[in-house]
Amino acid sequence: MEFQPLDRDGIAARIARDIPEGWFVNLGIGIPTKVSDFVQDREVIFHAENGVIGIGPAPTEANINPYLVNAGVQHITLITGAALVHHADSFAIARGGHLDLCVLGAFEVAENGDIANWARSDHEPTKQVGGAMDLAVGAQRLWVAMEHTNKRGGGSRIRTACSYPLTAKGVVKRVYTDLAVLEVTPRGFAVLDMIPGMTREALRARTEATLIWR
Amino acid sequence: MEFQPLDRDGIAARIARDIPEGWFVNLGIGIPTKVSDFVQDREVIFHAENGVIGIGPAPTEANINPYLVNAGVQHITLITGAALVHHADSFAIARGGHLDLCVLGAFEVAENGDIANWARSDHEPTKQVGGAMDLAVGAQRLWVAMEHTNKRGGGSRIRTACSYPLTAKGVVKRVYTDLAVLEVTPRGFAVLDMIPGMTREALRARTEATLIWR
Amino acid sequence: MIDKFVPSLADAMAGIQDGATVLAAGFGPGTPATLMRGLAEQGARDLTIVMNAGGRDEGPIADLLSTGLVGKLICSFVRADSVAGRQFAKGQLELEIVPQGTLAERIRAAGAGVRGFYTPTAADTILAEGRETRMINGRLCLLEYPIFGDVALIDAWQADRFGNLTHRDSARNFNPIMAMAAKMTIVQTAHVVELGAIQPEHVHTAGVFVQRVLHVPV
Amino acid sequence: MIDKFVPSLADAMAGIQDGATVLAAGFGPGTPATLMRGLAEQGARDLTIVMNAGGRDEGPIADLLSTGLVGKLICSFVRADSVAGRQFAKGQLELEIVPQGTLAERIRAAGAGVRGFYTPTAADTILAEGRETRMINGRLCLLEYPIFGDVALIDAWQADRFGNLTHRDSARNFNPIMAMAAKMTIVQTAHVVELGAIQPEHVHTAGVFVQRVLHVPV
Repeated sequence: MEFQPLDRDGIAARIARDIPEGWFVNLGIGIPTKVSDFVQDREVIFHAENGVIGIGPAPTEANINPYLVNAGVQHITLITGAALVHHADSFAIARGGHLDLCVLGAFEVAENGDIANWARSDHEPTKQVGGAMDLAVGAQRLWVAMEHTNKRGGGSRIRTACSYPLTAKGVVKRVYTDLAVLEVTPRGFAVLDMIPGMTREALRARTEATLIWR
Repeated sequence: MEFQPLDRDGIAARIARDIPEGWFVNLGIGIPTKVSDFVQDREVIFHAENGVIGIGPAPTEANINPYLVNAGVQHITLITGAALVHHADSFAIARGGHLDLCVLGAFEVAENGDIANWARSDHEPTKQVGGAMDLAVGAQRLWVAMEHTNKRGGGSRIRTACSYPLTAKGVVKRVYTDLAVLEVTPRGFAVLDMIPGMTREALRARTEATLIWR
Repeated sequence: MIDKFVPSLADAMAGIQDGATVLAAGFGPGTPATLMRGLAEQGARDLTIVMNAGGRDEGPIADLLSTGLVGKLICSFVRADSVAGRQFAKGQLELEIVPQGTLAERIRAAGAGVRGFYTPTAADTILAEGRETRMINGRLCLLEYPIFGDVALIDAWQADRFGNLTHRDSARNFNPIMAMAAKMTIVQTAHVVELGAIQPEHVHTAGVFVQRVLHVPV
Repeated sequence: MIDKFVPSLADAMAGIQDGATVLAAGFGPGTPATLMRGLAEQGARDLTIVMNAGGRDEGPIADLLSTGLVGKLICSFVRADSVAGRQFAKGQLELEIVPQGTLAERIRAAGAGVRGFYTPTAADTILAEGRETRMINGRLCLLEYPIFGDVALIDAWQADRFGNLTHRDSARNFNPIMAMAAKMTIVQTAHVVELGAIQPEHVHTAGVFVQRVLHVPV
């Protein structure tokens, strides 16, 4: 049987299915940002590091408010019931354990829950840390959204150990890829779901880390 | 020549003379609270630990707002241009060095600037610390308002060293008593002012610490 | 639909366990008096209460202490002549006295994910005896740890169904920071408002910190 | 009469010394662009700038860096392909990269009198190499110190003559905390309002933190 990897919207939609109403959620840049497009039937409250609690749908061109952006400095709207705070209070939300969920992109995730998402070398000349380390450590649960394998070379990004500099150790709970949904457990990645047509063998072939089925 | 010690209003008025327009000031309970009554010709902004920046005159009975109190839980009014913050932000003002002045009462002040104002024994069964330690350490300058001698026994409260548990070490800049105004210097208390009729000898007789005249 | 309102005081207080640490806000106004009465009625024992002051002979904290449900009080100020002072003198109540600014900062630290901090406040006093200090830029500082609540009891002027709150005038005091610092933040609000009635830039305590809201009209 | 308004950009920037640490707020909106231009014109050299990010090829921080007046940048994020990235690569600019939440907390700590604090953020990353860590309740934490500014450059929507400010929507970001953390806080405000026009409970940055205000109409 053939399988068709999820596109970026597909990954975002798959994540959205698992977010219950009422959660406070921070979405990282990239695939995670798209998650909010797929939960509009439920009240899920999206937080941005720059002090927004309650991000609404993207504005139309005519409705852009230049004073209102998300953590990617994209224009946004607010939902009814939103709140605005300053940067330290906003990171108090992230670092103080008040987010039910953070979804980040990553270069690699390891089976012990380590995440690497900010640099491809210890000696990278400039460092694009942003708020990822705060979010990874602070949220109640961290899910990662990414492609299962590297576009070039096809190497697995689901690792026994990360090869890139870490963002945080032991914090990832789940990984949503274009091929599967994996949960970090003490015995390896437990496969919670696979895309239609995917087989255990095919997934194992594309995964460097230990996979288990429960 | 006879001298007439200042009453509590007199001490408060003497302190008020030395506060320039534009200062942010916290007034402790007791004599200090009265200081604000004597600066109404200048814009001096009074802060209370419970989050009030810009305390106005006491309300008339008819104008009491039950939601608005000072750090002594007395009803207050706000000046035009006041701001309200929460308790941590209010103490950020006190502890972060944003108050030009704090005026506290004390049991004793020592010539090295130590202040004792919260307990009369190391082993006092209950402890009435409140916000004094935060204010004493955090304000740009600490002035003390108190009687020069103990009511009972007449012992001096201006000491070479404090005998009571300290509120903070080395923080007092000036002491305003019913007899004199003293400045803490490396060589002892410098006498800046005395009440009419007071003599150096009479003040020395009522002062346990070193006094100097410059 | 998110709706944090609960119908009764008993519902508001449901599930508080023996041994819980309860943050109780207020500084005169802003005291969640109804919830503190509810805590006494709920009956959880061996509580640790964190509050600015120990009160007098009557009032919310004195009444709660009088039930005998409280084993420890963390606060900045206790009068000898008060329920708290007398319980302490009789060995019925453990006291931890914390300077008021340090108390506020420790509570805020719990809410903000700060695991410890250094402050000059009280560093050279008997409150620092036997504790860890450190010189930082020539200033003696005391190491302080966050105060986490299992429960926070909060007073508000307005609340919407997301749990966004306003606090009136100086009734704000400890309410926003205690709301941040507890696993279960329970609010009594004078007014219930529609979602959107509190402008986003005027929210004092965001709903992200609030679990339950009880309407207690004034 | 207290009046913190200054008549010109030159007056706003007067007295900034060589070697000063300057906190510059903003996260997209909320960037004090006029004051940052004024800083370049004022000409103080060997500046340390503290700002969320290093910018791109154009814009307030890129333009300021291009003057060569900045020796060090403390921020959470620098692109290799930017003025900041290229200056760093050429050894013309020192960089200190701080996780964004830690950056905000270190600035707030400076304003609040916190002399150091422990955070789990970055504790087990290469940013912690060679630095002091500590286990607290089983969690590895990194010791962080406050970031004090000699000067803060702040953007506001409204200001009154006491220096009370509001910030519009997400233009709030770093503005209130940077205003707290500097000896000299300089504000550019879109609107000047009468004292009392900002209700006490709606002030976002209190005048106690503000020294100078310049009206820069939008």
